[in-house]
Formats: sequence, structure tokens, C-alpha cells
Amino acid sequence: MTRKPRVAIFDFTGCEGCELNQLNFEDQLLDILAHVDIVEWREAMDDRAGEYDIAFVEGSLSTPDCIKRIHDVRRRAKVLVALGTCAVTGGVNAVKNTRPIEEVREEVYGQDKYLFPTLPALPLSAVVKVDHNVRGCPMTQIEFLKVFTALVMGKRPIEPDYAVCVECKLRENECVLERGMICLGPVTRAGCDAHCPTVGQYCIGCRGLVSEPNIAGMEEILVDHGLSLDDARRRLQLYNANQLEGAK
Amino acid sequence: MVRFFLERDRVADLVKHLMERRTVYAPHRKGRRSFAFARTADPAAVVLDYPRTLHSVKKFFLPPREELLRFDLTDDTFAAGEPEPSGAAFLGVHSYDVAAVRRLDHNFSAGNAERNYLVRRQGAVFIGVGFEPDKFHFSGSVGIEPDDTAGCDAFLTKLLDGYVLEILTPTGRELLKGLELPPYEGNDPPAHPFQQHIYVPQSRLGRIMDKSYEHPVWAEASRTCVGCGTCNLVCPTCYCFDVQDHVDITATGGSRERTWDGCMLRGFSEVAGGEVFREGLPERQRHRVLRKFKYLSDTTGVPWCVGCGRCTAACPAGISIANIVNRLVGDAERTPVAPI
Amino acid sequence: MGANLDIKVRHLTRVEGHGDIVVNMRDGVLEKAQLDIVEAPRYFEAMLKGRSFHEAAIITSRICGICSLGHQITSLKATEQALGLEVSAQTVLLRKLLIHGATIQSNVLHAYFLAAPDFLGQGSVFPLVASHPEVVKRALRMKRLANDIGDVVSGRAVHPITPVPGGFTRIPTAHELQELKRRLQQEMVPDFLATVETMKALAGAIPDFTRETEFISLRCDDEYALYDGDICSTDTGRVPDSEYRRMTNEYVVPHSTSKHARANRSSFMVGALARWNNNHDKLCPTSLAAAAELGLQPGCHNPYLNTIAQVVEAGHCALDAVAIIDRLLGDGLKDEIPNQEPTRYGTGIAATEVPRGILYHEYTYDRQGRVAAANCIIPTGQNLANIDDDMKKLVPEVIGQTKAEITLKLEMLVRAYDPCISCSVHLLDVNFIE
Amino acid sequence: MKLQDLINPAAAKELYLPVMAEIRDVRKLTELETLYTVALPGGAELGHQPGQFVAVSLFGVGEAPFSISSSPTRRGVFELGIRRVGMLTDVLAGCTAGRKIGIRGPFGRGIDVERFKGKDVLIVAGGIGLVPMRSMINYVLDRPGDFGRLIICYGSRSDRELLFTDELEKWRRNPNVDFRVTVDRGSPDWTGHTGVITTLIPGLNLDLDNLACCVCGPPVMYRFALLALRSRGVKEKDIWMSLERRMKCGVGKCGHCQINGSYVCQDGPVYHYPEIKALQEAL
Ligand SMILES: Cc1cc2nc3c(=O)[nH]c(=O)nc-3n(C[C@H](O)[C@H](O)[C@H](O)COP(=O)(O)OP(=O)(O)OC[C@H]3O[C@@H](n4cnc5c(N)ncnc54)[C@H](O)[C@@H]3O)c2cc1C
Ligand code: SF4
Ligand code: SF4
Ligand code: SF4
Repeated sequence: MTRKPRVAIFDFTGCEGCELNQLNFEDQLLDILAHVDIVEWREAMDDRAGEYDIAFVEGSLSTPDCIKRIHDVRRRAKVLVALGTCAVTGGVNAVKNTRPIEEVREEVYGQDKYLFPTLPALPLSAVVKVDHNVRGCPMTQIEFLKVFTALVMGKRPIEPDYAVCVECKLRENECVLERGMICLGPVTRAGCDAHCPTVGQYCIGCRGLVSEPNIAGMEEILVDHGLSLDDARRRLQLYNANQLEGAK
Repeated sequence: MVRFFLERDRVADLVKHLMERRTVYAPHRKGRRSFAFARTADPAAVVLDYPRTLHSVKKFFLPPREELLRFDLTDDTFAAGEPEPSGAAFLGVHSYDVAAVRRLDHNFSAGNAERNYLVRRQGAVFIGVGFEPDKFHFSGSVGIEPDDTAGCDAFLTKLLDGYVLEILTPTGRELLKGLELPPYEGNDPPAHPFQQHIYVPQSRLGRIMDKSYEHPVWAEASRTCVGCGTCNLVCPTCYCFDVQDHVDITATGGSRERTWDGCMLRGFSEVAGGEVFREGLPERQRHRVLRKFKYLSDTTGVPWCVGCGRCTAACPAGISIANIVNRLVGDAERTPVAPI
Repeated sequence: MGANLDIKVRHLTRVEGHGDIVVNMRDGVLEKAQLDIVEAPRYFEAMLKGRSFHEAAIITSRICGICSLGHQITSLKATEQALGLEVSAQTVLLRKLLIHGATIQSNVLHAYFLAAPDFLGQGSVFPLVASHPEVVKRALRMKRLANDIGDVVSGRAVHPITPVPGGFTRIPTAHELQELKRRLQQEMVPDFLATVETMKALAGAIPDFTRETEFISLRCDDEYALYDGDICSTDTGRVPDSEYRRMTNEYVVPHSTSKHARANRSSFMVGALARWNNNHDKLCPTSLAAAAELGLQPGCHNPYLNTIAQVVEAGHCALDAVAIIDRLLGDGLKDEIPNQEPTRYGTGIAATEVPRGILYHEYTYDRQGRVAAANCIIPTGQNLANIDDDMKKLVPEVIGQTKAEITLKLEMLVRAYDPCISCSVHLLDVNFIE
Repeated sequence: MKLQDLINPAAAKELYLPVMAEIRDVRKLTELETLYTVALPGGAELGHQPGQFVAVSLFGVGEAPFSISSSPTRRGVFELGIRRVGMLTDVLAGCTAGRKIGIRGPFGRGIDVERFKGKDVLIVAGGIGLVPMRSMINYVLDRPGDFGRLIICYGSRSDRELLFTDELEKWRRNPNVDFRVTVDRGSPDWTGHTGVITTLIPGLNLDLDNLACCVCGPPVMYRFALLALRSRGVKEKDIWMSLERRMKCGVGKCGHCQINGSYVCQDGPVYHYPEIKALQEAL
């Protein structure tokens, strides 16, 4: 490669935990910086750049201003990577989409609700073409490094399309179902190396669903493990509100 | 055959004796209610009385993740991964897991013999232990009894106050030399009955499987199956794998790694152009079960399900392979059986 | 003839979240000096309503990646109080250890990566990689260790995993804790002392500005209050945390998607400087010595020195973390199962000192253990009015300088508060109407 | 018990280590397909049968199976025709002459040319299926005395996607070859046959008692091609087909390529139709 790729990082509606997770690569940060030129990153620097090879974009789209800005980012980026589940599926933000938006605004701002425009929380892919995804809430560091090295090498990163259970088994974890808990791992897309079950917590589904999830089967599993059907649906909804919308 | 009496209090002596001579892998507690084979550091931590381990000893010969080679991107050279002979004593293995290793031995020897597996497998000594079947075990139905010593170098059978230690091979004798134990002269301890069965003798299974292809059971099992692949990944006789390259963050080198894979996963049979050759969960479930009870049995003469019950115990949807088989049996033999 | 000045800094950099600085002066009369919060609202309330108590902390931690641990711990405390779940002494110690880790990581991140570039006249930390590699490496090392506390004890530093209502899903091993202790003593303490030297060298770039205001923080008798305590004001003294509404009084302003707050005057300040002013007597000797080195005095009213107070506090957290590990190991680690059997369904209130100030969570649960009402008040929201008041005093004082200089002073002022705009927007006072 | 016992690892082979070969020439065939000429180190011969495949790898990217497109009669180098569809093939598309690639193989069972000898050879190739079939076609053309007539039916989605256009032209002009080509959708200046590949079969002049036929194409093609051949009276025993499945090892270990109990990488990719007729998953 003759020139280092120019990288820009943007944030939309989200918690910025994904960006923070980038700053948390203490061990690899200097290696990463050796491969690229970071030309725009509001959270860490003042510069504003014109064009870039790779744009990493965090957060979901939830205001008219977001929509304008993402088109602008897309125009100026050769490759656009959605960073974190908010950007990939809408994430937790999309839970608000399951209720009438007026009701939600009124609850929060009361009579002042019209001061602040809002839209349903959308994944980036609902508005612009997304080339690659780094999932997770916060985005999974190992996956970020995989996508990052793939892009630096000029290859297409592959996104796993199997369940978290696979990675959980590869690590020989005790299944949390065995501990009498519930788990969303069976329909959640792997790539995190089964981080939560490995430390004894259930998979909350933060990486979104596999491509052909058996939702009815999963609901039945949750009910068998002690949830009401209503609670089972809510648990599944946490990160998948936009995806399950159609399913119901 | 030589039999000794191992008093309960002396189990730790046996473990110590082994540890002085070899690396010892034995069942240990893992998590709150599970067990796993692990390298023994403390004799007191070994658990001989356990229902089943999360993974079988397969993981030592065909590791879940294994480096096949390391490459250098700056000059396109590579070095082969260096598997090490295990040479270890595997203490407290159940009969069905030893039977599973025998099947893997076949797979990695027949046709193109694979160095990686065969090297790792070298020098492994098995000291089996009997087990009390729980509601998931059904190895008896595929010809593997709890006290089946086939493939073991020594075997422990539980008594009220200790174990009968049987020495079965010269390797076993050699390894246990110097461990002073009194001979055992009592009766054979009573066998524990199985709670789960396949309802026909093994010899009739082949014919039943031949007729199973269009059976509704595949679709029925797929109602709650979520295609998570757990059943493949915990199975001691599943050996399918995936291979991928991983690049170091410096982008100057990396490794080619193989990882366990499973036929219940959608991507397993997907080819370029997006065609998935086993498109639905019913097709995949059928493939999984027929691999255990037909395809591989047709060529090797033994069922490739060893009845350990892991897939059933671990399935989040509680799908039972024995019940699936019994559904097929029931229809073929026109006997009523419980629904899956 | 008076001065004219128009400043609009859109999407202020090196802060967490989206905020604009807006200043207008006409003929020497200051018309406007304020921080507009333009972060998109996310309506967390809608997500919390009807959710199981297992999920409340998972959701609130997603309000903000930077403060995720603080939200999580505060949420768990409120839930436990509402449901009558007792937690063990070990759980409390582990949580305190986590708060120390998060405080060190946040304070170090702010001082080195967000504030230091200003002191060195740089736009970001990246040029410092080349010009001051040792300093950057030290900062990364400190952050790494602080994050490792989070990784080891809570499974992950951002959006922690293992802290759940009633305890932890996984208890760290003695070996892991010993290793943390070793690194705290061998790496963190020397790095802290070196940081004090670095900051001393840079402190000349900190503007000299004071405005008297009210400082509010937690306070307790036996330690430097972080995990819990009474609400303590420099104006009116101590009140129990159940009276938090009286100490915050939130209200909506049009220029901010985040609500503002006031207590006894038009504005007050929370955060490291408030903690310093209220609790410096509880700091360890090493931190007190560092404060003296850096010229930080009790009763300090220069908001720019919040950054210095953060550095001082990081040292205390590091040393107290060692003491906590000693206690945990001395008592012997126990593999406790989280206590998740509610004994009642009611309301719980919790207050925690997170890096930017006091965080309050209050939940009411229905009989199914689902959230019926929630109210969270976050530190940055409490500081916003104080920031506006500071700007109003600062602009006339510096009006003789160039616009670029004034802009920089304003940006540095806002950054000194280390505002967390995500938080400020995402949690608002809500009572669900059934 | 027919289980084979553990054999001595010293006698076992290194199955997964590639030989580092070199790309000698790169020729773009269409928008998506590229032809690579590859040489093994030291001028070694690959020694393949038509229909066999190799595993190609680029370090850091991965490995995938590709059919050998050149005839074994061509010495010194071999050719691969590769369609750009994903991770590895993307990167391959950017490779130029001189680039080192890993090669393992040749693998699998190719066309049993002995059973084709003395007979008319019918090749039915759809789309990229021409890549492996070209190996057989050129083999037959290079040994004219060994075989009867050569009949080629080639179908492509559009005329812009036709592969090896210069060679197609040569086949068309060769009096010993009955060459037919069709496209699903032709561009306005396409003057040839239009329609799916099976529409070529009814018009063929076949000597049913002296015929051997090999079919290769996309998955959907097989069923229809078979119907068309059977309705022309082609005997099952005279049909071979080359199948594709996902594969990771090429040596019968990884399990991906199984069709019921058969391993495509061992028992295929070229199957004699009567062998797979009973395999439900094959076609
Ligand atoms: C015996 C055989 C001969 C083949 N001959 C040729 C040939 O001559 N020319 C040619 O262009 N292609 C051929 N293929 C197909 C070729 O192997 C795939 O196109 C290639 O694997 C795609 O790799 P990739 O990394 O570019 O794609 P990926 O990014 O890995 O995936 C793209 C698509 O290819 C599928 N795929 C991935 N790996 C394989 C695999 N090992 N086998 C099959 N599909 C896979 C994926 O599921 C996905 O749908 C052949 C396949 C087989 C089995
Ligand atoms: S813990 Fe969850 S992800 Fe892991 S195996 Fe069990 S169900 Fe699957
Ligand atoms: S473990 Fe159960 S749910 Fe998962 S793939 Fe197997 S049968 Fe389906
Ligand atoms: S199929 Fe199930 S019961 Fe049979 S060997 Fe495999 S895991 Fe055990």
C-alpha cells in the first residue's frame, strides 16, 4: 500500500461506549495508528477532514439532522463501517420504536416535547449503504480488530452467522441455562467469543440476531426456562426491536 | 485380569502416583453444576463420580481451536504447527467417551491419515471409570455398557467404600507399578440400569434409518430447534471443522486455524452464489442424526452415536436424539412411543 | 463603545456527546453565553418502563459508555433497596474496587487525552504520540490497568457484565486480585507520581479564574465518599440521599435537550473539585501531598482546576484499591450466588459519586418486579447551569483578548467540567403514567 | 467392527501444508472471471486428471477449492478460472503475475477418461461449469485418436458473460467438434441461440450406443439437464456429473462436502450418475 488509509470516526445517537472502547485498545492503539491516518474524530481531536478511505460510524439515526449528516459521511467515505449495535440494528435505542413516539416524547419532556425533533431510531443501513459491521454493545474489540486488519489488507471481512452458543461451546463454558438462568445466546450472532456467558451472565443479545433466527423456538425455550411469553418477548426485544417488528 | 481394591481414602494416592509419572487429565468441577476434563494440579480436586463432562477427551486430540500453520506475510513463508504427543494419563473417562475416541481414531487414520490428530493421540493412557446412568445416558442401547473396559488400560468400578481397580494392558500395568494395593476378591459390583433407551436392538437400527428420510420427525424437531449447533459441538464423535486465517494486528503475519464446526449451522453447507445445500433445520437435523446412525455406520459397522446424552443435556430446546430415534423406531415397528 | 462578539462552536470536540458553545455580545452587553446541548434525545425512559429488574442496570448502563459502571452500580443499589435485596460485604468491597478503577480510568482519560492537548496547544492527543511518546505510553498504561480492574472484577470495563442485582455472576480469583495489587503498587503508583510531575509542568497553562459557587458531593464519616454517603453542600451541610430532589430541582431550558438543576442558588457544581472541597480531609497522605505539589487548596473556586482535582483523586483511588484488595483477600473470597429473591416491591433511591459528580437513580417496581417509575439525575445535568454562569462571568473578563483566545478559554472551561453530554440527555425525570 | 485402528503418525501425511507456487500469467475473461496460469516450484508437474481440483490459498486471506481448467496434456503450468464472489476471490482478482500462492492437491476423483475412450464425448456446461469442463475438452482435442466426436453444449446467462471466447471460436470452427452455445438473455447484438441450456439438447445428433456425457453447472441446472438427457434416451450409465459443495480440507476430513454419506472431495467432484442417483441430497 502506497498511502496509509485515511480513517474518520463519527458518532450519532448512542452512548459513545464503542468509541471509548476504541480508546481502550491501550495495547494495540499504537499499532493501529501505525497503519492509518486518523483524520477526523470529534471525541478525541479538533480536526475536520474532507474525504476518507474508511469511516467508522457509531450510533443509530434518530433526528432529521442525523439523516443529513450520515448522507454527507457516506458521500465522503470509500468504505463505511457501522460500529456497534446501535449503528448496525438501531440497538437499545430502537426499543422506543415499539411505542407511539408522541407518547414517549410527552412522558419525557411533558409540554416542552416539541422543542426537540425525533424520529424512530434507525440503523445506518436503513438510510445509506453500509459496507461492513462491527457488532456488539459496546462493539466487540476482537471483531473490530478483525475488520480493521481485513480492511488494511484489502480483503472483505466476514461476519459470523452462527449463534453465540458456538463460541460458548468452543470455550467449554458451563451453559448459564444449567445455572437456572435464561440466555439469548442461541439466536444471537456470535463474534464476541461468548463474553457474557463466560463470566456467568446470560447473553443479553447485544450483537443482534443470526440471519435466520427461529424466534418462535427461542420464545418457547425462554418460557420453558421460567419467563412468561410477554417477558420472553421483551427480553428478545432489547436489542432487536427493529428486527422483530416485522416478525410479529 | 488383575483386580485390586482401592479404598476411597486412597484415590488421592492413585492420582499422585499418576502425576509423578505423567501429565494427568481428569474430571474437575467447572462452574456451579458442571464438570470438565482439566489438567490435574491437586489430587483432591479430581472428581470420579460425575454424570458427564461438558466436552469429552476429544478436545485434547482435536482441540476446539488449533493452529495448522503460521505464516509470514512479508516473505510468503510458513511454518507448520507443531502438535505434541499427549503422552498423558486420562483418568476417570467413561466407557462411551473411550468408544468415541476409537471412532475418531478411525476417521483420522482411514483414507488420508492426518498427522495432527495422530501425533496428539500418541501415548494417551486411559483409566476408565464406571458411571451411574442419568436420564440422558443411553449408551447401553448402542452396545456400550457403563463397565465396558474396551480401549482402557485400567478401569475403576465404584463400590460403596472405594473402587475396584482393574489392570487391563501392559501399559496400564507399567504405569501403576509401585502403587501398593490389596487384591479385590469380592463380587462384581451390581450394574446400574439405564433410564433412557432406544427401543430396538442395535442390529435393527440400520433398516429403520433406511426408511427414515421422509419422516415427519425432522420437521417436528425443528419447531423449537434454533439451529445453535450446540448438539454438534458437544458430541464426542463430531469431528467436522472450519479453517480460517487470522492476521496479527501488525499485518505482518498470522496463523491458519481450524475450529470445530457443526452441520446444524446454516453456513456449514453454503457455497458461492448463496446456495445452502441443507437449506432448512429439518434437513440439517436429519443429516446430524443420520450421520450418527446411518452414513458412518454403513461404512464402519458401528453407530457413531455413543449414547453419552450430551447433545440432549446441552440442547437449549431440550431436543433428545434418543427420542428422535425412538419416534422413527415407533413408526417403523408400529409401537407407540413418547413424543419427542 | 462596547465590544461585539459572536462565538459559535458547533459540536465541541474532546467531550463526550454533542454540545455547542454560543456567545453573543452586543455593544459590550452580554446577550448570551451558554452551552447548547444538541445531543439527540434517546428516551431511555421508554426503554425502562415495564422491564424486569434484571434488565434495569443493563439498560441504564447503555445511557453512557463513559459512565457505564457508575450507572450500573447506582442502578443496582436502587433496585436492591426497592426490592429489599441484601448484599454481602464482599459485594460492596468489589463494587468499591470497581468504582476506583472507573474513576482512575475516567480521570486519566480526561487529564491526558482531553485536557492536556489544550495545555500543550494541540488539537488532539495524536501529535503527542510523536512529540511526547513516554507521556502517552504512561497514560495508556494507567488507563490499561484501570480498565483491567474493570475487566477482572466486572467482566468488561465498558458496560460491565458481572455486577447484577444482589451480587456478582462471577467472583474474581485470588490470583487475579493479587496480580492487580502487584501492578497497582509497581506500576500505578509510580505512574501517578510521574503524572503529578507532568501536570505540574503544564499547570501554568491553566487560566486563573474564580467564581464563587456552591459545591455538592457525597460525604461520609469513615472514608472519602464515593460508593455512598449523605448529600453535602458547601452552603447548607448534610442531608440524607433520599432528599435528592430538594438538592437538584430539575427544570427544562429551551437551549438544551438536557435538563438543568439548582439547589440553594442559581447553580452549583459537582465532580472532583466538589469532592475535593468537601472531602479533602479523607484523602490519603500521598494524594494530599500531590495536591500541595499542584497548588490545589481547600475551598478552591477555579473550575479549571477540576482537572487537577481529578488527578489528585486518581492517586487516592489507586492506593485505596490496594487496601480493598487486601481486605478481600484477608477475608477470603467466597463464591457467592447473587441474592435475587425480592422481599418487597417498592421504591429505592441510590446516590453514587461517579467521576463527574453525584449520580442519582430512583426506581419503583410493580409486583411482577417490573419498572413502574424511574428517575435518574446525572452529574453533567447538574453542572450545566454552573457552566453557563461561569461563561457569563468569564466572557467580560477576557473580552480584550482575540476571538480565538476567548473561544479556546471557553472550550477549555467546558472541557474542565469533563461534561458527559450523553448522560445528561438520556436520563430525565419521569414518572410513568399508568 | 470395521473401525480402522490407530495408525502410526510417522506414516501419516501433512495434509494441510501448501506448496508455494507462482502466478505466471493473469488474463481477465469477463467482468467477474479471471484465468490464472500457475507454475509449481522447480517446474514440477501437477499430474492431474480432468475434473480434479486444487486448494488455493493466500496467507492471511484463506483457502478455497478451484477446478483445474487446463488439460493435463499441457505441461509445465496449469490454469485456474476463478469467479470473483467473496473474500479470497476478491483478493485473487487483484493479484498479478509473480505473486506467490499456496497450492494443495490435486484432489478428488476427476473424470475417468478410460471410460470415455473410444466414445463420442458430450459435454454439458453451464456458466462457470465450463472451467473444469475445459480441461476435458482440451484433453479430448489433444488426443483425437482416443475419442469419437466431441459435442459441447455451453449455456451462459448472457453473451457478456461467455468465458474463453477465443477458444469458443476455435471449437466452433473445428470440424470434429459439434459446438453449441446459448444465452439466457442476449444483448441486442447477440445473433446466436437464446434460451436455457436444456433447450440445446433436443436438437443434438447423438449416437446413444456410443456416448459418454459429463455435466457441470450451477446447482439448479442438474435436475433439468438430466431430464433433458434422459428424454433423449441417454443411458444413466453414460452420464457423469461434477458437483460442487463447500469444502475446507479437500482430503475427506472437514465434513463440509458430504452428500448423505459421500464426500465430494474424495468420491467426487465427478460422480458417475448411477452412484449418486440414490443419494437424496445430491441433485
Ligand atoms: C470442487 C470445487 C471446484 C470449484 N471450482 C471452481 C472454479 O473452477 N472456479 C471458481 O471460480 N470457483 C470454483 N469453486 C467455487 C469456489 O470454491 C468458491 O467460489 C470459493 O470458495 C469462494 O471463496 P471466497 O473466499 O472468495 O468466498 P467467501 O467470501 O468465503 O464466500 C463467498 C461465497 O462462497 C461460499 N464458499 C466459501 N467457501 C467455500 C468453499 N470452500 N466451497 C464452496 N463455496 C464456498 C460462501 O458460503 C459464500 O456463499 C469450486 C468449488 C468446489 C467445491
Ligand atoms: S450460555 Fe447461552 S450462549 Fe452459552 S451455550 Fe448456553 S444458551 Fe448458548
Ligand atoms: S442443540 Fe438443540 S437447538 Fe441447538 S441446533 Fe442442536 S437440536 Fe437445535
Ligand atoms: S449424538 Fe448426542 S448422545 Fe450421541 S454421541 Fe453425540 S452427543 Fe452423545
